Amino acid sequence: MTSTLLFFGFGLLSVLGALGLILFRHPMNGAMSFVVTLISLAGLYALLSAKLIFAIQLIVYAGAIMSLILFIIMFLNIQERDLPAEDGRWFYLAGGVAVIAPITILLLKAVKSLPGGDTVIVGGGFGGVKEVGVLLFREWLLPFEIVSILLLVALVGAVVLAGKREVKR
Amino acid sequence: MHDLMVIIPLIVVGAGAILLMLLASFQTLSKEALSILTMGIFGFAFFVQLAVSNSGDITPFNDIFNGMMVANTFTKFAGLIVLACGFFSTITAQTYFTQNEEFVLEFYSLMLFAVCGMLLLTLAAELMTVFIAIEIMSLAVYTLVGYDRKSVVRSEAVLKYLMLGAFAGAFFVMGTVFIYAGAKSTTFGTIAGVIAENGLVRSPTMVVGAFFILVALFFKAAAFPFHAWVVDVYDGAPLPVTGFMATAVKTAVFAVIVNFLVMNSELRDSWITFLFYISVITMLAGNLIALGQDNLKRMLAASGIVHTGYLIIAVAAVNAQEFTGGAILFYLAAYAVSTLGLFAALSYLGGKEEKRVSFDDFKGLAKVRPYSAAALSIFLLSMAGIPPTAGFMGKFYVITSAIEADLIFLAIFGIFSSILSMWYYLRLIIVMYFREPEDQFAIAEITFAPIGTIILAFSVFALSFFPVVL
Amino acid sequence: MEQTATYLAYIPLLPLGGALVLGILHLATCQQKKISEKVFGILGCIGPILSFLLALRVFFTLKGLAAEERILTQKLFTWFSVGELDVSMGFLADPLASLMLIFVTLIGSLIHIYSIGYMAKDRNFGKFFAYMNLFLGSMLVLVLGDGPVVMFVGWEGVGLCSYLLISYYSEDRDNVIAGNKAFIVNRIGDLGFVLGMSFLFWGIGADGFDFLSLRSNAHNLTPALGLTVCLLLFVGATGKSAQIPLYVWLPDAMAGPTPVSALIHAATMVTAGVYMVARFSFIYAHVPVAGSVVAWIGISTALLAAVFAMFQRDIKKILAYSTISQLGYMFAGVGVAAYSAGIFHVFTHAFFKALLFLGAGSVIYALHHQQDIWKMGGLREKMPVTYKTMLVGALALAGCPPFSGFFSKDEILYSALASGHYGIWLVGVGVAGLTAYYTFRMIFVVFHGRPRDREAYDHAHEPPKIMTVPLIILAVGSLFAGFLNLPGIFGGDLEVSQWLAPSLVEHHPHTSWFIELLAVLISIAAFALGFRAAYRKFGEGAREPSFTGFKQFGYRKFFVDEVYHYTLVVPYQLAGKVISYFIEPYVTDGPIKVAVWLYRMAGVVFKFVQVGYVRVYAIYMVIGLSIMSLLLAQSLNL
Amino acid sequence: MILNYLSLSVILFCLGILGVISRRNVFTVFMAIELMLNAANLAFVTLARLHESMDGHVLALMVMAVAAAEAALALAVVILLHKHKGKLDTNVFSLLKG
Amino acid sequence: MSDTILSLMIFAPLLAGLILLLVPAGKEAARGVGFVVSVIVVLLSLKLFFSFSGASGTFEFVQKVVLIESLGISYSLGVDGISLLVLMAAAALFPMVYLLFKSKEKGYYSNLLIVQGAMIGAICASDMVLFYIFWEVMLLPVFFMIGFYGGPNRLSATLKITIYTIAGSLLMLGSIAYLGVAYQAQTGEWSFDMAKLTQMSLAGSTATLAFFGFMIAFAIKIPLFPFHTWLPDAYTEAPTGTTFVLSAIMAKIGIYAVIRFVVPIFDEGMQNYALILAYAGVIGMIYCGVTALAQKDFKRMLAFSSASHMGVIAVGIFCMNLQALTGTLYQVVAHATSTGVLFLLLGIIEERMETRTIGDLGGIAYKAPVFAVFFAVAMLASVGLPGTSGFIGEFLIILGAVKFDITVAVLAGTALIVGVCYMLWMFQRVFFEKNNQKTEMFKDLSLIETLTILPVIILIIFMGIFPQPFIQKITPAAQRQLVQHQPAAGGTVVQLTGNGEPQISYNQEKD
Repeated sequence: MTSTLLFFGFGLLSVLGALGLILFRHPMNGAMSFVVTLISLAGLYALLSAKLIFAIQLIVYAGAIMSLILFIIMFLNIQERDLPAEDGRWFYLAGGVAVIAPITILLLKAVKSLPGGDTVIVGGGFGGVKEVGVLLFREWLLPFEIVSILLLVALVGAVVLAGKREVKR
Repeated sequence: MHDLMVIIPLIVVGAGAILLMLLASFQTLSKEALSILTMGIFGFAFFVQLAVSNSGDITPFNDIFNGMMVANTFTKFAGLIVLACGFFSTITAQTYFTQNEEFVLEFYSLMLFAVCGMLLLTLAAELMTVFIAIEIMSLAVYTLVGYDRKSVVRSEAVLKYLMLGAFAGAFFVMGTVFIYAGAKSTTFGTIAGVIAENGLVRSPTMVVGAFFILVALFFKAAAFPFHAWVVDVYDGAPLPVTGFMATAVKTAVFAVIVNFLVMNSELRDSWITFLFYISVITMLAGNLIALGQDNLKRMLAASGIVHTGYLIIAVAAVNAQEFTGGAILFYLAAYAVSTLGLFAALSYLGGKEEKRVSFDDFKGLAKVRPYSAAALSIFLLSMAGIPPTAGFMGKFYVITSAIEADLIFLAIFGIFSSILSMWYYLRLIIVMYFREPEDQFAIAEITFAPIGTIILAFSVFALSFFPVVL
Repeated sequence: MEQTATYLAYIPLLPLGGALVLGILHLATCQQKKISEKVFGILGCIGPILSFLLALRVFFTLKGLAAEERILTQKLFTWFSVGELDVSMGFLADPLASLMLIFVTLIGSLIHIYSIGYMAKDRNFGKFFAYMNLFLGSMLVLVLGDGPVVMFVGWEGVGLCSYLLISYYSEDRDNVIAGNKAFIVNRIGDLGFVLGMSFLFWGIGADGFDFLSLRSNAHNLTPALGLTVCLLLFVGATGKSAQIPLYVWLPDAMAGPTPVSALIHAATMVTAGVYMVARFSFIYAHVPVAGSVVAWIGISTALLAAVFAMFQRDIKKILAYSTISQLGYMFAGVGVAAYSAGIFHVFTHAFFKALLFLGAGSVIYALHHQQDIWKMGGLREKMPVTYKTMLVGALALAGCPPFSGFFSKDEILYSALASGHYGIWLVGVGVAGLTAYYTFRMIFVVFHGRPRDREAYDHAHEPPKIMTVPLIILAVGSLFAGFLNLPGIFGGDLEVSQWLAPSLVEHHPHTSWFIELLAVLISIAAFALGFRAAYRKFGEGAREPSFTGFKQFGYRKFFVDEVYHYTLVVPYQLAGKVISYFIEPYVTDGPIKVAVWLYRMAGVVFKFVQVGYVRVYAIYMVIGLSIMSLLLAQSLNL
Repeated sequence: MILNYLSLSVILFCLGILGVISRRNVFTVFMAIELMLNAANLAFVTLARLHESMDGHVLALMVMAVAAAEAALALAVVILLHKHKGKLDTNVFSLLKG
Repeated sequence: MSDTILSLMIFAPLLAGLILLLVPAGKEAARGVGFVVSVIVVLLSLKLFFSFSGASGTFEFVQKVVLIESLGISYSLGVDGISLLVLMAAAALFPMVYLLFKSKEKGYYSNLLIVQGAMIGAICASDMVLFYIFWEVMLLPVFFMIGFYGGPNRLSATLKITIYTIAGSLLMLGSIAYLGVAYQAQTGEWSFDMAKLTQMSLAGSTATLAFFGFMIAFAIKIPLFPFHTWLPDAYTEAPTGTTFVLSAIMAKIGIYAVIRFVVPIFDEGMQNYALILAYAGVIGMIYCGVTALAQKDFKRMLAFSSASHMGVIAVGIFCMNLQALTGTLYQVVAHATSTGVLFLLLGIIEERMETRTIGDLGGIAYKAPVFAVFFAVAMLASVGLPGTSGFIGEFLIILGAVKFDITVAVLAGTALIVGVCYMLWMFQRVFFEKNNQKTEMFKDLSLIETLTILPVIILIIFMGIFPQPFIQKITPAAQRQLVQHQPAAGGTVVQLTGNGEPQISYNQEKD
């Protein structure tokens, strides 16, 4: 019962956060409300008894990535005049909703076709660090490895694109 | 041991990438040295790939990778094409950088990273792996597109590519979600098993998942209506990168499309109508976009869309039972050869800072540089599919396979679109040959690209008469 | 039954070879150094004369044989053989051919000789003789051809020569146009000939496509197909022999040199049609309907042309129309299945018409190319030989007994009467009267009375021997040729008809001598009337009448040429213009142009679609996605 | 209950799409894409719960890693663009068109 | 030798042309090379002609090298009676061009060489894919020749002919692919060998599509009404040598291809559409003939006349009987010689007078009798005068047409009239009438030029008088082409024999 209430609470929060992200004109506000979404998602993960993901969501996502984004926003110190004058925003939102509706319906229908199930907490370390870790290194070694390459590429890319050093001619 | 051999090219390229990255940070080597090193790495990987005979499906290091990587003849040749594209793009780049000041030492390392991602893509047999490989490839290419921080155009190209790419990536993930929902797993083997067991259509989640995945892949392959970015990005990207994207990325993406679709015949058959309309519209749109362009790179980008359309015909025509993606691979190879040739030629004809980009800049080229003009015409004719070039054979195989798969009208549409494509291919030839020259097409210094052009020009014919991949 | 004669081929080949030699010689010399006209003249005459001798040899060889064995053939080589169609280049000489041979070669030679004088000082003397030889050769091929196809070679060859010779004075546009007219009109006829041949082949040509085999298989020909063949072939004949409706070219053909008019457009070529019909008598005999069509067209042509001839003022035009009229007679003859009579008229007509033309030629020569009879007059004293010879010719033409024309024409009229074609007979008699009238109108106006053009008259003189001698020979011919085929009533028994009998399929209707006599008397009467009328009006040199009313109408040939021009030629040219300036660019090529334009426009439109705003591209993606997902939702019927 | 979780993730995903196509602010757009990825993560975790297998968690981890990488590059690009024009409006960057 | 002679004939000119393109050489040298090579080809072709038996009607001088066994594509050549005369035409006429036109650049001559090689290849290829390759390759030199050396608005002309033709041939490509697939479906093995494919007899909607794929491609090349609209521009803008190539030989390859591919394979298609196609032929003949009358430009007029003749020639194919088919095959050469000579002589006029407008000319016959005679002979041959090569073919075609369909026959017969109308009128305005100060200057043919053209003139007359040597080599193969094929049902046909019955009967068994 509490889990249901919590689900609806977190769900509402996350949706509100997402709406805020979409609707707020200043990216700072958007980012803030997006943090709300992330945190409420973390709560939902907890409800789904995914302990590790819950932690990582809080630490890495809400913590690291978002603070990085916020940092950049501040770093660029965006004034009102820098912001795009999005006059037709509401029109685009309305049109967007109309356009996206079919996709949503399709996805929802697809979801409906799945067998349901409840979400009582499964014990026995389901989603615990050890278990997930074991799984990660046993079953999912290859993706794990190549993710490292990916991060390397991102690193180099970031350096190349935003680095400050003078290029040798 | 054999398992190792199969993935050695992958390892070599990856290691090379990291090596070059480190070397770049020391800033000791000249860009020529880097380029030659890169060519060496590509060449070595190419020959290893060529040496390894992987007939049938072999899953290297099955106990560790759990069949998330599958190699077979198809992947072998796809990898070969990718590596060749890398090699010739490096040649093009080397020449390009003799005429364009802006350069970063990480360039070649990023190129190697991209190729590494592509090789992964050809091999990957698991959706998340595919996604990560796509991301490796894409991130590297994004950076290659925008390495030149001084130019707004490059940055704009990165913005468009990165934003839409990430957008499409999200769709891919969502597709994975639904596949996972339906099949409880993301490895191709299991998915195929599940479909074979209890039909695709009876689990809508799988259909939707496959749909989203295809959408994401078609975005990378620039099929209508996900094509819009291509023209701008190719235009904005530096010339060698454009060539690289046009050939290597397309090859890798189609490799994965084919891998994904042929894992189960029902999966493929259920998408044939989808593929039918997509390819028809793609060819049409590509032709119409290409027709209006005055900028050579944009025209080539648009014609790339058309070729995507052809490739989708071939994809629709492959049959999963005795699958040899021969037609697709040959078409990819032929297209890659002629495109790379064009870009190699443009890289030294383009002049300083890509000053010659539009059709009219090449007025009377034939009078000043007959051989280059001849080479360009050969490549264009190959793209247009005029015999005896490789492009013709590719088109012939595609049409034949379409008819064989009883997709008569698809074949007819393909023919019509190649009729439509005549206009803009012939246009450049006419400009080069029948107009009076205005500038002298001076070339900075002696470079690799002319040689590369000649090699490619010959391989255009060689490929058509000795179709190795078939 | 037939025998092979190895010398047949030389008859046409000699003139043809002569033509080749003369032609090359002319080409070689026409630019710089001239060689004397004598060389050309002699070279030009050798061929015809030799082939005349050969023709005689043929004649006597045949005469030496039994009546039904009088066939000489020579098969040179297989021309082309495709499947059951097997055409050999071969020649066939039978009584019919031999008769034609003799007078063709004889008159041909005479006219060649005459031309030496007439064409003197012509800058293309050699060319002229080359053409003439070429013509004679083709004519002989036509006569000797052993099958329709070989015959067609000659048939078209003579057409070509007549074109070349009509447009001989080619600086003058009208002459060339006249030549074109002749060739094109002939071609219309030839179309009929070709189609006729084709039908004939698919009918009975399968085993052997030469006259002999065709003749032996003729009975297999089914009536309807037979009719088709006959009519189509007759279309060819009307073209070549200037019958309604294709006669219009012949008067214009007088633009050529007078010897040409004499040889080609009076004596030989124009009679080819008659000869062809006689050749195919074995088909026509089976199809009476076709026969009467031929007869009626022939006789009405005769009438029409005679009427035209009454009002002409150009001496050659008068003769031209009289030629048409006489050809009409011949067709009437062959039409009523009196083939021998028709051929005999061909024979006699050749003499007197050639004579008349050559006479007219010498008049024209004397008056320095003055052709308008109303500018002549009283030439009797100035050129007596010409006058006398032409008088003979005129009498023959007008059908005055005992001149040759009388007998041949009378034979035709009699056969018409006897075979029950009374209408044809009646018209024929009328035409005979008209003939007498216009002939003597010409004679009187030209030779009698007082000169109308003084100084031309003063310069007039008798032409040289080389021109008068042929006249005399021909005069003799036209005087006595008639006696070769005397009908029974005059104590003869139609030798020529009997001579021709083996190669024709005809039956002589037998009627009482009274009818025969009646016919003779009536035709004589017709002549007398016509002559009298002419004498009344022009006997003592009339002054030029005013061409008004019906005269004008007749002088302008009932405006037939104009009608043809505005109903056929103008529309044709108009069609050409319309197609090339409207239909070709806008209709035929239109769809393609439109398609290309649409394609281009679509390209322009798509340039605007590439707006360059990244968000818009994202919107494209999503719109496409949502449409697809709509379809997907439907197909999954979720 | 599970289905509600999935429906939630679908809704978040679509809100992400909406954000991408309706906003011109580079930051917002990128965060919207992040939102889509998170929606996917939620679905992964839910499905893991549904299938009682932890593969979903691993997949979610991978997606997070990829998201981080993309974010790094994206922010670099943002800085680059800001250097050029001092604006974050995507419509400012439309030199390439036609 | 006997199995490589064809390859020699193909690749001697082809390689010579390519090498000329690549190496720097003066135009005189290029012309010399071109002349020598073309003469070599002529000699080879003569050797081939006289050692060709043709009795069996099958391929001779066969050479076969497998290229791609996975699809059964092979480099295989061969000549039979169908292709022999076309091959002769393609081989024999070329030296004239090199001798007559001196003032051209290197590229011109090398392109001529290449196009000759490609055309001979297309004629000799007995593998469909190989045929297609040569078929396309022979277009490219034309594209460049018109584009480089053509008249004022050459670009549009060359673009038009190229895209038009390529459009057609791409459709053919689809049809070829279909044939291969169909053969694979029937026999289980891949092959594009004509000998094997022609064994098939296809029916059904897809076969009809393929039939039209072929027919459109060839109809554009021939060109058949209404696909002729590229022709006037191309012929007019092209330099004379190219026009000669296009009109004299390339169009004939279209005819040849129809006989080779369409007739034996697509029985049903021929059954249903022969009549329509025959009508297209005759209508095109009349249409172009009438149009030619109105042309002011000499070359354009000849272009239309050429198109008009091709119409008649095409009729012969669709009549589907031996006489007509033989006539067509014979007319191919006859027309090649006559039209070729006409265009070449026109080229000479153009070179000397700097004008092609008929109105500006006149009285040439007096200044240049030899020239005039040659022109006249060629002209008479092209209007089908007996005694010239033109007559035999035309007569056979009309003869066959009569059996096939009377209306078609009559219309085809009008070719006799239509031709002379424009030809004679042109002849009058160009060669007769009075000189103007321009034509006063006209020089007659030099000795070399005379000797160059004389052989062809002699050939024209020889072929008119002794056609049998050629025909007897054709007929067996023509017979073979027809055996699979029961005569197509025309509208009205003539029952051959059968007494008394109404024998011009409408037969309705259309299927």
